[in-house]
Amino acid sequence: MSGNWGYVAAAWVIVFGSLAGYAARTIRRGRSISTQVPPERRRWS
Amino acid sequence: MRPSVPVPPTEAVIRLRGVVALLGRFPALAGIDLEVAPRRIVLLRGANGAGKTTLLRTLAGLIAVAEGQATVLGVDLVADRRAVRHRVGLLGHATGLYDDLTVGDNVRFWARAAGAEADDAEQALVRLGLAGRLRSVAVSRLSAGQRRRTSLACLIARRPELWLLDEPHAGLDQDGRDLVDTILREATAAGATVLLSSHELDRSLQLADEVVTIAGGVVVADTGMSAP
Amino acid sequence: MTTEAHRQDIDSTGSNGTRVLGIAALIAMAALALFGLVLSPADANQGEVVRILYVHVPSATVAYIGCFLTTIGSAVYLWRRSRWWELVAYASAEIATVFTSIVLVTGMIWGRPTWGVYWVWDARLTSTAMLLLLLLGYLAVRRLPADHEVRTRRAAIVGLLLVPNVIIVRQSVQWWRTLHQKPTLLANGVGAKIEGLMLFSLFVGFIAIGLVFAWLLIHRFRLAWLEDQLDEAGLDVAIAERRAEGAAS
Amino acid sequence: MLRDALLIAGKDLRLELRSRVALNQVLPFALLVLVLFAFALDPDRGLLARATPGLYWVAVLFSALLALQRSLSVESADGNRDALRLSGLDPAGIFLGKVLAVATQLAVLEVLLGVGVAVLYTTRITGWVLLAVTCVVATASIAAAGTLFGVVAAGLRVRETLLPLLLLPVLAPVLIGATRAFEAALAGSPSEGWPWVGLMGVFASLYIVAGVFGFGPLLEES
Repeated sequence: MSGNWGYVAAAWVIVFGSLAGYAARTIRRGRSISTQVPPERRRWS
Repeated sequence: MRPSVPVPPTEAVIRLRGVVALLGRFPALAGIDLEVAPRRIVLLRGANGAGKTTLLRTLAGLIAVAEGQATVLGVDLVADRRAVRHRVGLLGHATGLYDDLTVGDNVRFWARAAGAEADDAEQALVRLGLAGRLRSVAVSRLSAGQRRRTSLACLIARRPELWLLDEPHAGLDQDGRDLVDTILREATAAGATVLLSSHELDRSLQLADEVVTIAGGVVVADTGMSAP
Repeated sequence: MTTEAHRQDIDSTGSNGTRVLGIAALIAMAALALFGLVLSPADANQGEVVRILYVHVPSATVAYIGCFLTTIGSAVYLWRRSRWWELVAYASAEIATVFTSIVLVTGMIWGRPTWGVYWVWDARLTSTAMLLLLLLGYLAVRRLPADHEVRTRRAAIVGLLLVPNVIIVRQSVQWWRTLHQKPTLLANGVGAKIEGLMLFSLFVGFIAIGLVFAWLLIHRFRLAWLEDQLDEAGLDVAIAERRAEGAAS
Repeated sequence: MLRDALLIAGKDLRLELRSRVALNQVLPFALLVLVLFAFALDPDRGLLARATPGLYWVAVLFSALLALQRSLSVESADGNRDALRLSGLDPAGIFLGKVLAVATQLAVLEVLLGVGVAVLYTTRITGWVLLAVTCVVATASIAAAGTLFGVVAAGLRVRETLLPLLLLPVLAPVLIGATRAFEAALAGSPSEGWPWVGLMGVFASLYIVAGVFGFGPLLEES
């Protein structure tokens, strides 16, 4: 069964890739939208 | 028409302070101040888009008051706008009728929904001249004027304490418009209060006790706040 | 993946807290890769494919947590009119959708070498697929091209029923499959004996995926909150403009 | 609440009697689906006979979508939603009334579709009690969940596509349960069918409760 590294690699790449992609997208949207919001309405910055 | 006056005569029926109401993100009402004494007929004037329709719908408790204070028939609209709904009668652009039901079915259904008795529906049909052949005609086959009469019949059967009418004369013939005026005078005589908007200026100026002009979602002129 | 959060930039959804959280998540993910792919041994029955489970199982757990948060958030929103909870519900539904997709895809990849097929009509697989559809339904309603109020109210009703639906769907699928065939497929799968380093790798997986989930949730929530604020901020201007229109006439 | 429910149900059924939309369009559609299944699955090889319970409920489900769209489109037309909110009717009563009307129409459809299946697929019908009870709970489930999600989708430009997306995954347990219960009844072993009836009973109760409490907020927005 040692020839199954391909499946393992595929699964891990998909997990790390999709999480990274989603995180990057969230951050990018957060940046672009927070420039439009007046500073006094941004609570945590 | 039976009397319907639980509001003490000195108390204003409508009292609005800085009322803002939104259509989506658009502030159709941008701070309305308005006070209306009982038993009065008030004409709302204003250009298209001034906020007349939104004001009427807000008073009926259909649109939320986003800012400001509003009391209608003693009900605080900010706290509970549902409580006022069954006591007002709103005649809008849309008829609120079921196309596939007959005139009689529609009037009976809306009368019973409002808690009125079968008698009220019958009287309303007679009053609007719908008791004859038209009673068993489906609404989809009516003319615009006949639909208007059917909506008015539904309204009368409810016996509202506050009438909110958006262009009640539109689409009616001479007789129909006279009938509307007569019905409204009778309603105020019985203790109800009326707000209407109309393009029939001559006719409604004669009918109205006071004229309120709105523009840009605020009141710009009011011919009389004093009680009659 | 979280490196962008380190920058001292006030124009973002990041804060000191999330930066620490983000670094911790990155370290945990690196540790997960180390333990899951290098240090832990291959399984006696499954061979190397067991390594998929170190990311698969924790993803399933956080996906379920996301669903619960959606239902709880929707309930509190309907009950107390809390916009904060409505945004929690929305944010966690989107993240739960991401993790449910991950669960399905990694599960299928795991199934191919283990069972010989990508898909079997197993209770777990089928109900997870239905869960994804239910989540997509919620998101479709929440993103309707309609009024803010319309979207949030209607989505909250769908969100409120999310967990009850999942439970009923699971129950029905379970009965359906057990009446037809014995659920033997998973016997040598997840529930089987795991020991030592393998168990520890799975544990690291829970920590790492859990941290990523928390980090994503905070950022997604703030994003949704900013969108809300943007609407509000526009309103003051709109009211002023509308009043000016009245004064001009 | 009950008075309001009966008023609404009476109005909806009267509407159907006058317009005959369900009779003239939904029922022929359901029968058409039965015929299409026969084209797709060769009747001579026994496939059709074995799949009959499932095909029956798929046909019911698709027809129910049409009936629901109709039931909700009459309320969103021309200010009727506003009129309902102004009427003073209890939202819970409105919900129950609409469910009752849809369920009644579906029940009639199920009987006629059952006759269609018996004739077209030459099914021998046994286990009457289980069949009837299954129909009742499954119909209540479909009508309750359908009305609730129908209102979620109502009044929007995307409603025709949104309702199936929301409703069909939710109704999956009902499809499974009703199909298995029918299989058990037709196979002459009704004891296997009753747990499914119980599950659908739970489903129907959940959605009736959710509708009674959730219908108010749904009517309220805007």
